[in-house]
Amino acid sequence: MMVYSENHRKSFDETTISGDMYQVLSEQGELFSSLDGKIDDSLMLHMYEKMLLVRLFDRKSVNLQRQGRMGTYAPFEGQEASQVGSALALSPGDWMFPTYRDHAAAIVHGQDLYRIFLYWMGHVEGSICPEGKRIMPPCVPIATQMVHAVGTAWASKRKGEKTASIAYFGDGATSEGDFHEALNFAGVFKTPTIFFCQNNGYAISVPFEKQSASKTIAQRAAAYDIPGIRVDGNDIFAVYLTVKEAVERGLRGEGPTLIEAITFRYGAHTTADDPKKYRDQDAISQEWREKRDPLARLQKLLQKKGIWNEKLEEQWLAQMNEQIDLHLEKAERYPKADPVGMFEHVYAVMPWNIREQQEECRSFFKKDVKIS
Amino acid sequence: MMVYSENHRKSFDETTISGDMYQVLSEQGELFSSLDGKIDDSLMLHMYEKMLLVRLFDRKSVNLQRQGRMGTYAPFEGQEASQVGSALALSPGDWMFPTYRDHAAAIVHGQDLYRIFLYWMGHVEGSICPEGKRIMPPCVPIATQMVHAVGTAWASKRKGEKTASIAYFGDGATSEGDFHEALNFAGVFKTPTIFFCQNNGYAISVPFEKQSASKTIAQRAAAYDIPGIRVDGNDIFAVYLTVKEAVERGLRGEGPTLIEAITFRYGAHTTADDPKKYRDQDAISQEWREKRDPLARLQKLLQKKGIWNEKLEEQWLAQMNEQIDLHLEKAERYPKADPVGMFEHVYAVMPWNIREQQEECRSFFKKDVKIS
Amino acid sequence: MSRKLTMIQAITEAMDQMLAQDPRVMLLGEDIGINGGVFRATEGLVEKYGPERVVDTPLAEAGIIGSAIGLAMNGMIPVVEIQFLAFIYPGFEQIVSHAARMRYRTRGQFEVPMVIRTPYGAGIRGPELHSESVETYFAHTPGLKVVAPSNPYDAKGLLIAAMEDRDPVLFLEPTKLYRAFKEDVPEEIYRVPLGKAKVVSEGDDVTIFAWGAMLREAMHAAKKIEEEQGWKCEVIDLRTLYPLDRDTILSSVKKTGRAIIVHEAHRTAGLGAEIVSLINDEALIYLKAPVKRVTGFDIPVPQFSVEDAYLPTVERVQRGIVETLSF
Amino acid sequence: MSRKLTMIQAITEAMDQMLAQDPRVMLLGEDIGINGGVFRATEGLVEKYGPERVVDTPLAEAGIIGSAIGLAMNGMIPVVEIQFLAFIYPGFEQIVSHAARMRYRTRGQFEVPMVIRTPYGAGIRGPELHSESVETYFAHTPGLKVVAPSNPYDAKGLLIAAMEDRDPVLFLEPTKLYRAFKEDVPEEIYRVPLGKAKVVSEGDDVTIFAWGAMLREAMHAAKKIEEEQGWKCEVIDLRTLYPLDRDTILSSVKKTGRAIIVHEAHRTAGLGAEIVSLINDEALIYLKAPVKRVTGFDIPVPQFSVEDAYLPTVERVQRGIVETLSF
Ligand SMILES: Cc1ncc(C[n+]2csc(CCOP(=O)(O)OP(=O)(O)O)c2C)c(N)n1
Ligand SMILES: Cc1ncc(C[n+]2csc(CCOP(=O)(O)OP(=O)(O)O)c2C)c(N)n1
Ligand SMILES: [Mg+2]
Ligand SMILES: [Mg+2]
Repeated sequence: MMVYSENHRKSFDETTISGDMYQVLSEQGELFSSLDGKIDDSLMLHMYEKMLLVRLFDRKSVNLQRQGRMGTYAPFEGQEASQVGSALALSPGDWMFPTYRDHAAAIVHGQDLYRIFLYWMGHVEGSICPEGKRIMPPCVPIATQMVHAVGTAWASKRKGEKTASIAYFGDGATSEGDFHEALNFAGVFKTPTIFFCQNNGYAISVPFEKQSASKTIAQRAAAYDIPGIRVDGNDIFAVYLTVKEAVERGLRGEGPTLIEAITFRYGAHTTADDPKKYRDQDAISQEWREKRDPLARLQKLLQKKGIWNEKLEEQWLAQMNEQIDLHLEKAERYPKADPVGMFEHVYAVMPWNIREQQEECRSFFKKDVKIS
Repeated sequence: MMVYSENHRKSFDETTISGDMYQVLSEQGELFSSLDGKIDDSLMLHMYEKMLLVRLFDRKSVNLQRQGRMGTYAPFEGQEASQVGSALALSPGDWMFPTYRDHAAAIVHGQDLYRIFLYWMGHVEGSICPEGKRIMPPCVPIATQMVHAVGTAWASKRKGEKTASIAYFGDGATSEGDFHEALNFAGVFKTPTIFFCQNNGYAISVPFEKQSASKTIAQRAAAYDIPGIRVDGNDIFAVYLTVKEAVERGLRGEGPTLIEAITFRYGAHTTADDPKKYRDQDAISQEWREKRDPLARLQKLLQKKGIWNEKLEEQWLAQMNEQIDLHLEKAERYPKADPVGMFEHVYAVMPWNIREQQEECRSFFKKDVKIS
Repeated sequence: MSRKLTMIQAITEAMDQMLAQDPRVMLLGEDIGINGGVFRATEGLVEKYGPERVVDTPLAEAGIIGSAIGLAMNGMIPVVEIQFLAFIYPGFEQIVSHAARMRYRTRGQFEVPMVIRTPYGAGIRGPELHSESVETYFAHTPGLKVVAPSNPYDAKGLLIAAMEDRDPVLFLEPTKLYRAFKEDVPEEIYRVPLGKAKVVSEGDDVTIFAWGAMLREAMHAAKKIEEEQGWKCEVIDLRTLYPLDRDTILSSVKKTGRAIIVHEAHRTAGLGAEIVSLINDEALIYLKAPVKRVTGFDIPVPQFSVEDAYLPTVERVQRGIVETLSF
Repeated sequence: MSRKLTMIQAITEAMDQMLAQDPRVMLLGEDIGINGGVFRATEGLVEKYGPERVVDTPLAEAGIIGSAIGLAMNGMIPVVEIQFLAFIYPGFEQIVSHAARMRYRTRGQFEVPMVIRTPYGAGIRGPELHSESVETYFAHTPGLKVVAPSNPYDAKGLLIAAMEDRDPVLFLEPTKLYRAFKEDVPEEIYRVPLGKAKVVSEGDDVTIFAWGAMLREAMHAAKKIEEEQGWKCEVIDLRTLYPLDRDTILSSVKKTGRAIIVHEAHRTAGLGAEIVSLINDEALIYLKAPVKRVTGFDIPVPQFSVEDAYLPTVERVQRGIVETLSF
């Protein structure tokens, strides 16, 4: 396992190094090292189930967009191990700061599927998470949520709560100033923050070689004297163990960790994007699917272990599709957005100008406001 | 010499390592390595003269502020080797981006002393540099000029000009997002930019330990796969040679260099600051003065070489004081600021609103506008 | 010779022709190379002019705008694309504290002739922060010029004028209009001067001021008002938002005595307030009714299911006209 | 009990008492610890409450404001000091795209109760970018509140109210007034409500609106006008710049029929324009003369040798009053 910062080498075990990233589960579904006491069979099955669910959800979403039932959508297929593995390593009370692409992580951490549909249907209520959860709305301005995750972790620490914060971001995000400021702040205040980068090789069309002269993202951790780890982002065990250890370190008061998970989005940046414009989409995407798919890899292991078979899969698929459809129904049956509601929650108490404008809007409401 | 990035180790010679920074001239005025073919006696004398001049200038400025003849001023005494050494390594056409504290660098690169007086006297004309020079106005918002120095260097490169750009900044500046973005851009576009950090240990009152968990600034270069060098910023030879090599690298098309020059400001952050509030000012400042003063160190060498003596120094002092006084006179005799002039140069061609406001102002001008 | 082009085609053509004509011109932005920009404004340009002149930058707006400032100071004419207006904020300091001030600070010794192009405005069902209309921030910043075309012809002519201008220009492209319609656009290089508004249709009863995507709502409302009530509206496209074309604004209001301003931006401290104030300053005695602001509301631009309710609609403009005329 | 305090002392006391009373309160900023802040607003506080609650941060405004957002969402009440208003720009995106929107975005599920304090305005012979007055940027940003006290009493009461407010508040402290005068300030904790302007002196002939450091110029001018011409000015201190106290604004103008707005900020698209517009909207028929804006000019705040000419002076305000009254 390649660790880019000295003081970290001790805490992570160096079970396996493949290439320059930490791997546990080989592409052929072999374990490089024993998982005894770390990941048991039921957790493995759970991991697989969750990856399956979110993959179905993702495909459904892309289809809904194509059918005009949803707005632009940012698919994550291919990145399931990174998102599911990292989210499973969290405790329920941990703060999660996802981007527009991290719905799998949000779902695993407890977000309702229909909320995510609502979000992409353009509903104002699409960013709410279940009561008591700390799943932030998908962050749109790149890298800006990283500093929030420093703040929430800092507050947890001050309150003496054993709660971590995780910020999701992409390879492109590492070029923004906020990336730098977040890592530096977290390093200085030793906040229990996990900076989880899914390096899928592209920021929309821009490959990482154009994003930076640096070869890896993990190596940036050294600039802040914090640990930086590179993991195979399609190996859910590697991701899970790495994040778990980072959370533990954080909660022991040892500060933040930067994790670079190497992965790939099979599809487009968003449904508005055409990846053929900037990469040999069919070939490269097929190569990742065939060689490194996060689900296939785990499936092989589960099959060898005798805890997975086609029938089980079919049962799951049926159940999951039903679950997704129920959520979709809920989202599509969701009350039409009431324009008058858009004036709420700008302030804790509505000031006069917004109140009057709400009335102004209400007076038009029945006649001409088109609601989608 | 400590170099923080692999690919750089070859190009800088590793003459001397003292502590963890590059040194050539010891604190006792001994050379760690021969300067033959690099720095001859006349250049050494020139270096000393320039350091002497700027020190006198700096002290004069502090006094002027105390006497109420100038506004707040940011002194640099103690940092002469860093500023003079780096500026001497430049060619006349190179672009310089100084901060509010880098007047020594600006003077060496050709800025007129009276302009700097004018600047701190609050004159609108205090930021102009001599015709044909590329000395930018003192940059006030921290770290923001670093990206400009990427841009100017990039333009030079595109035009095929052998011209470098140097950005001056402090240790505190390394926490800003612009630092990160500048280094990353320069790395990607391989611009001939020298990022010259004077690490004087403090950002106003905040010591570097609070600024970052990282131990050095030079190590940050690795995050961008560019060379990062740490030099003794009170050793003018080390600074000069390092910057010279960085310029050459840049002009060979090999991209930017990050240089961390370890130094210390003897005085206050600005004349409005009281360093006793945050550090044991007398003791620490005396220690630096006694042990590591950039002028004293070079003086010892020159004396040993027999090219310096008290008499020469006195001659210089007299000449320099005269020169400074002439410039001061020029600045103090400078026409009183004409308020009506402040409307010029907002745009290439004055728009109607500014023109009318200028008239409005003019109509008050004789009676009530107090000009300082 | 002219052909029918969409606004985005007109914009691409302006850049294409200026790249061809002036070696100092460079384009910088995220995904503007092989991808042609998220709205395809730079489609085909990297193939024609190479990656040195049509540059895919790292994802960092302060870096883009800041290095463009350096490029501009050293002889280039950078044209920056910011993917959406709200993503300009990381570069806000570079614009406000540097691009807008370098000439002033150096008494004209150094200047920053650059253009920052960015799509702005709502109406395309974009996600959060993809629909902002915060021109006020920039119109309150001396040293900048701010431009917002409402049609393909102006878009090309204004963009060329902006690229030739010696001051930094923020060029706001109404996203909703990129492909909304085609219009005759001359093949050759031409300029639409900055700082000049355009009387789009003449009338005596009331003046409607609008820009960008709102111009069409204004025109539409004016037409309906004429059909339904017989009132004749004078519609004025401001085109340049800073500096404002006060003469055109005032002479119309002095004629009609009534005015409406339509903008997508929030009402409070929106640019509409400045227009009201200019009228107050010089034409108060001509006013037969309060100047009416029909604007976006004082709330964040909401999620797209209700964005149509956020935006001024033809009906809202119409009601504004009726109120003003029956005051 | 009350004693005479300067504005800066009143501000320090507000923070001191809130730190003592509420463990959620934290101060964050550059040099606010042992150094007590560049203006000494936090003098003595780190000694009293420790470096965990009075935190010297790295030099990075997006980092400060962004992490304060996280702190606020997770139960703290961060009070951020930005060294000078112009240095808020690196954190502009955090304010505009996050602090101001978190409640909206989550339909009230998460909120950001934080205060950003910063000195603003000219008149202290500061270097470039130390004298800005760009309140418009923030008053055009729904989700934020903007406050600017003009005296020690209000400063303490408004700051306490801001710290207790559940929305993010930008708290603008007029640098020039920090130590300009002392005033009775009660010892105990008290609030001056946000959103309420104050009629500082009553009059029938013309209303003068001002805030921050300009209030004194307004008062001064009003006094001279009364002495010299016998006209009585009503002077109103807006105190909160967003949301504006429209009722107080309008009822005064309805009474006097004449109004002047005095602000340091640039005229074009300054907050004065919004006040003109509010008057236009609801009180046009009461107006006996155009509303007059006496403001900073549409140029960058210049170097300090001419800053007095940039700022509205008593004489400029006076002339404005005379013009308005003799219209
Ligand atoms: C500040 C900002 N600039 C630009 C954008 C437009 N944008 C949205 S996603 C994206 C690429 C992000 O790439 P990466 O960080 O690698 O994440 P990925 O999409 O690959 O998951 C860009 C440029 C934005 N949302 N915010
Ligand atoms: C963006 C910004 N934030 C804050 C300041 C206020 N300020 C001026 S100098 C300074 C400290 C700079 O420290 P450093 O970079 O180490 O440079 P030094 O003053 O030591 O030369 C600060 C915080 C500023 N000028 N710009
Ligand atoms: Mg990516
Ligand atoms: Mg320093």
